[in-house]
Amino acid sequence: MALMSYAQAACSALAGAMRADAGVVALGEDVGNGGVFGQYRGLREEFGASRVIDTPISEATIMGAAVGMALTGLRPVVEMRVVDFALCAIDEIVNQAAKNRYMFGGQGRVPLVARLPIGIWSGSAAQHSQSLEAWFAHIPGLVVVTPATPADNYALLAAAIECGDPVIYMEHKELWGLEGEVPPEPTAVLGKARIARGGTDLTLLSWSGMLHTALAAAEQAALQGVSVEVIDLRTIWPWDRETVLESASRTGCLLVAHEAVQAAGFGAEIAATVAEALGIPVKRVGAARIPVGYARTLENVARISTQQLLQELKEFLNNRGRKRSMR
Amino acid sequence: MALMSYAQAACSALAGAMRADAGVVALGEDVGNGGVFGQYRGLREEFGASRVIDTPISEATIMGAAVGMALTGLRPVVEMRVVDFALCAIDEIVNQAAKNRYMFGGQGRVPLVARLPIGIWSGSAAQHSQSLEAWFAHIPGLVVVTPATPADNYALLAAAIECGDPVIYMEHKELWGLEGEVPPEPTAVLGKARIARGGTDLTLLSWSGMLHTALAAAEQAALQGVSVEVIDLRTIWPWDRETVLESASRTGCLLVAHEAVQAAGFGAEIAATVAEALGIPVKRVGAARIPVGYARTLENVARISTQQLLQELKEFLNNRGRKRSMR
Amino acid sequence: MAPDTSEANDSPAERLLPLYRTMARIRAFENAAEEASRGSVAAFGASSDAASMIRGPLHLSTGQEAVAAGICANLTRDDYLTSTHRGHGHTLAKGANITAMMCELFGRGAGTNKGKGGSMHIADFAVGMLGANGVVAAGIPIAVGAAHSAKIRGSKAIVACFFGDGAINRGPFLEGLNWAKIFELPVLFVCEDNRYSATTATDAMTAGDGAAARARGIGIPAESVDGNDVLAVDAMARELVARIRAGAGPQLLHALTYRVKGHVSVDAAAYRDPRELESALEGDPLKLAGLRLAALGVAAATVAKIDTEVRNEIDAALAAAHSAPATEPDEAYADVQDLGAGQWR
Amino acid sequence: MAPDTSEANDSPAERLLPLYRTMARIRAFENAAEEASRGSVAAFGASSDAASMIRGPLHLSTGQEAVAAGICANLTRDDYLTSTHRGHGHTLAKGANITAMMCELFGRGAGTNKGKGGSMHIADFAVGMLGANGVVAAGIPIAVGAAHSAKIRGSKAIVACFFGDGAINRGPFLEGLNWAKIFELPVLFVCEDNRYSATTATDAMTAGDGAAARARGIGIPAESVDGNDVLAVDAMARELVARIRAGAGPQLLHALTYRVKGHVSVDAAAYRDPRELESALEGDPLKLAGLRLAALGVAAATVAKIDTEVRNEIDAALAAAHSAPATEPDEAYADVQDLGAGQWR
Ligand SMILES: Cc1ncc(C[n+]2csc(CCOP(=O)(O)OP(=O)(O)O)c2C)c(N)n1
Ligand SMILES: Cc1ncc(C[n+]2csc(CCOP(=O)(O)OP(=O)(O)O)c2C)c(N)n1
Ligand SMILES: [Mg+2]
Ligand SMILES: [Mg+2]
Repeated sequence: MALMSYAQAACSALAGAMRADAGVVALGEDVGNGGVFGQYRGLREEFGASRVIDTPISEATIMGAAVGMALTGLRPVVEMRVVDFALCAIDEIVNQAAKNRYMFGGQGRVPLVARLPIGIWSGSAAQHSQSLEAWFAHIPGLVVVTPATPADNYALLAAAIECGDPVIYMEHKELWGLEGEVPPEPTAVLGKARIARGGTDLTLLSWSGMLHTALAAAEQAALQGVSVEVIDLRTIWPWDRETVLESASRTGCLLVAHEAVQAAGFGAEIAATVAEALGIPVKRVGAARIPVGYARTLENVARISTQQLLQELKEFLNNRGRKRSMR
Repeated sequence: MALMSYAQAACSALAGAMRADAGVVALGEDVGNGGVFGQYRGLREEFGASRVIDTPISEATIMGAAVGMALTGLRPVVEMRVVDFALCAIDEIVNQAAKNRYMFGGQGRVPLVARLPIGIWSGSAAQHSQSLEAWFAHIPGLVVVTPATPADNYALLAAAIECGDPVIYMEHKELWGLEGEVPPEPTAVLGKARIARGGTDLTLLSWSGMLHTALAAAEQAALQGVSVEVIDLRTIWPWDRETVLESASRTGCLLVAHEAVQAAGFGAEIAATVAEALGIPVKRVGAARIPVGYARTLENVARISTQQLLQELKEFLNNRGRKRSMR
Repeated sequence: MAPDTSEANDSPAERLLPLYRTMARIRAFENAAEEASRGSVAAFGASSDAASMIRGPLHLSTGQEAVAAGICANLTRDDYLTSTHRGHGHTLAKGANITAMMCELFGRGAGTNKGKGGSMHIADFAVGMLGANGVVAAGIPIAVGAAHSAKIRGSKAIVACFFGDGAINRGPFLEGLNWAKIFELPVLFVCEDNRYSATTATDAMTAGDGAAARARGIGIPAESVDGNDVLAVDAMARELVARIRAGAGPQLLHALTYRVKGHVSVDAAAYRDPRELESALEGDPLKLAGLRLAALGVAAATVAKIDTEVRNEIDAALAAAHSAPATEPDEAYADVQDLGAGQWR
Repeated sequence: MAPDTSEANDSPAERLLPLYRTMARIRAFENAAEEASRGSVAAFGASSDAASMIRGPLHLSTGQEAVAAGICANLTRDDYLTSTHRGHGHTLAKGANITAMMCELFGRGAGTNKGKGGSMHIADFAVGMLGANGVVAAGIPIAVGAAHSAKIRGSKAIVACFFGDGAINRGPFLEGLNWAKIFELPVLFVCEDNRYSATTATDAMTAGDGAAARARGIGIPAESVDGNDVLAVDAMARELVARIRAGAGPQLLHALTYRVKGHVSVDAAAYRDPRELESALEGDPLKLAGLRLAALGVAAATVAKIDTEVRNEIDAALAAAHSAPATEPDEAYADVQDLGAGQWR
């Protein structure tokens, strides 16, 4: 058990994978100097520049080259800094990495991990603050992972590198410095959600940075006598329906909270699925469909605060069962 | 009233806009020779090569240049042939066109229309058969339009060019040849759905190519004594909640059918919204989360047929009200 | 059929005969595919015909055979190749099975890709052919990555990366060439210049002196060649491949040829001057190779025998493709991904 | 402050004085912004400080002032400019209001962008400054489109398109230059080469001879200049802008300078040799310009007066930014889009 930051946990998982398998390489801008968030620190020193590969600012080719590497025996870990820059490599992710195995009839495999951090990055405004996990969930062939804690970043990054499918690995832009205990034996597997806090009155489902807001809201709700079960989804695709449906059918209602824009966010998929399967009250809390502004005042409007989440949660609980009226 | 194909209707709307406003230009690959689907036929002859602009195969720059044009007084109509190629221009759509007005504090406007046809294009396999309307619905700043008929393609393309917001205009790859009456006065406006067929037992919501399947299924359901109301959503964002909620609350249940992959498709947004607002039974029918295969047998698995839709519809109707058990 | 393994010091006739055969096989394949693709797709004013055996856009390399043949004659089976939407010739020349290829175009389970890809995604990884691609220029970064991988893994494989004249106006051309050069990767970039990008003459869309000039601007040595003269392509490829194998880093070859057919099989190419085609046909690579063989004193019967063998081969491939069963619908769910398999909605 | 309008046949001192002032204003702005940005962002080993007045990544153009000043002195207010993430200098030199700019960095409603963009998206459309951009190379296609638009509309405006040395390895560089050339558009491409791309020395990531060689490979005339010598930049820009206004089509200028600060204000740039910085500082453009002014016989008092005026100006801007009210939260919902406004979830 070691105390590590979220960034260190990722480094440690990657270093472990690189030690175990000479085919694991990391490539992207500034990885040689440790990554601008320290998420590759020490790796070039240990594994050399031929495996910790500094690249030109060429996102399309970083992703495309990783596909070529993955097809021919390597297991590349692709650094994109933030999901927003990966928008320069979408053809390579969606048309090439995701579809390769299928469209070539299973001749090849694309075992790569693309690191595309999501979330609002304080003061970075509209082009550096997106959460696009729903996009990748919509694309057949991709696995989508959103670790929320150092322990999960350790376990899930290691699992993603082993996975063999192309994995969109979405760390959170503001969790790099978050510290936590990281057990040496991985405590998370891909595709399995975690009940982060037990409860009986309502299921509150979240992932990534919003998990911490959800836990804080549950804490406060408890003080007010409401027992909230908090689930960390961890993997967006394939998502753990069993855990979610079991919890939701037990508590009788489901609230999904995410940092992404609510409209067409992944919360819609979960809410729709639960409504279809259980017919119980569902509700989503996500960001307004607005770009993230620079000024703190604007950024705050684009964030979901603990208070706001708590408020929505209470309203939802109070109205539940009385939903047949038109809004 | 004129009989026109879906492609001709678009040509006609664009020609009208170009006649009315010298600032309207069209740009993209092969537009000069009329477009590979005839969707620009005759325009270069009428408006010249400086307004019907053949471009290099440079999707990123086609979109980016259109942003620059739109900011400086033109109203570009951008040809991307199929949404799948627009994946080479996602930064320009999402980070540049959609966010420009907001991030620069309203200094500029980006009145452009990007034509990104969706749908399975027979025999074209995984890289030419995507329906990604949900992606663009998730991005603040964008309007998303999916015309299903020649009349709508005429009215909505004209409206999109006038709109002033960046519009993702998604024709369907297999509707180009569809013929229909096109009234000279536009019969559709952006943001307003159409009740394509009245009914009382169930609301079946769809758009784009799937509308025609929905109408066929409703027709067959009627023969079997089930009265299905079919709604053509027409505009994906902003979507017409009023019409949908009114219909769904009247019929008491909502089925959303779309050609896109069901997982994280726009049907999830609608189903979640309706479940939240009305608490009535909802259900979605969308494609399996698989790439579209080349062989006809595979392609058929990725399509929703009338029979399949009818079957799902019946099961849904039969089970409705008995959804509280766990699946 | 394995790639040609004739030696560099073969006589011209010995060198030319297998090249001629490769070209003849490609031509026969393209002609047969064209025939089976009538009504394959609704585009270019054509409408689609449900009875068409080959479906969707079919991009023929008819008239461009010398490029594929000349380049691939200098590759081993272990070398990699990435291709474009117009990839039948490259695939055949790299050694893929002609029957499996035809089955692929027919959407059969016995196809190279189990019928999952069709013409635009044809591939045969077993012979190093890493795939045709439906996205212009998308093969370039993949080729570069495969070469980077070979270098990291200490493999001797090199990569031949084919793309069209239109592709040099897409970003990945710059990015890929820059990448290949800074890492000194073993890639032969081949710009197969057939002068058209769909309905558009590429020349008007391309600034400067084209692929070779751009490559040089990025520090990559580049050569140009008559892409219809298979011996010239072969000789130039031999030279460039030798340089690459010797560690000289990436090289580019600009091969000038001509797109004899429309953009796709249903495209009548009404937008071009018929006289342009007529004069281009005079430089048909198979015709030129035939004349050269005659000039080199090869007996007409030797050539005729090749022609007959090729005809028999393609007839057999067609017959097999016709009678092969369609891909099983269940295959729609296979090869998607491991994690999450089963969770299809 | 309007862009410099001194005449080409001014004496060197008359030409240099306003350039010096522009540079001094940029330097003062950058220094003040740097000061206000301590703890602005968690990156490069720094952690963020909630009290920081300027938030997020702040890219300073300290030491690169001569490029912005020299180019913009040759533009009119109607000409357009597109910039990068490192855009304060370009914005100031193009004539934006210094107080509105500082307000923007402070997240104030009175900012150039109403506080919606901050440093990375600073813009002033009223003076033709079409925006900084958070995505490397993304300004290139936008610049090309603005130039295309000017040509179509028959406007006389030209476009100055700034980008870094790292940007020439992204696809839009190729695509944009090709586009500008085939349509013969009025664009001055300016590669502001500060030798770094974030923590990486760009040289090792760039094949061939850089921006100018690549431009020539695409048929675009290109020149190189000492980007720290403001008179040299000015003279070269005058020449290239004249060519463009005369209809000669796009031109490229490669201006070699040096990134004096880290990549962002909180980056100590521990990855580079301190001696490299030391020697670069000897070529500081303001220092060089000061020496040149002295050599041209300009009185020290004249220069000191400019320095004082600039200091007063920046002090006033800072004071205004400090006291200006933060952007109203409701602004979060304005300027998004017209259709669908109100439908925020
Ligand atoms: C990114 C992208 N844009 C557009 C297309 C549509 N398209 C298919 S082939 C083609 C022309 C390609 O020209 P070239 O590269 O010269 O290859 P050729 O067809 O001549 O072999 C176009 C525009 C595409 N497939 N991908
Ligand atoms: C497409 C993209 N990739 C990566 C980044 C992250 N990034 C911001 S600035 C920068 C370095 C840019 O180098 P250069 O173009 O030389 O400009 P400079 O910072 O030196 O002014 C990088 C990699 C980005 N903003 N956009
Ligand atoms: Mg071509
Ligand atoms: Mg730089």
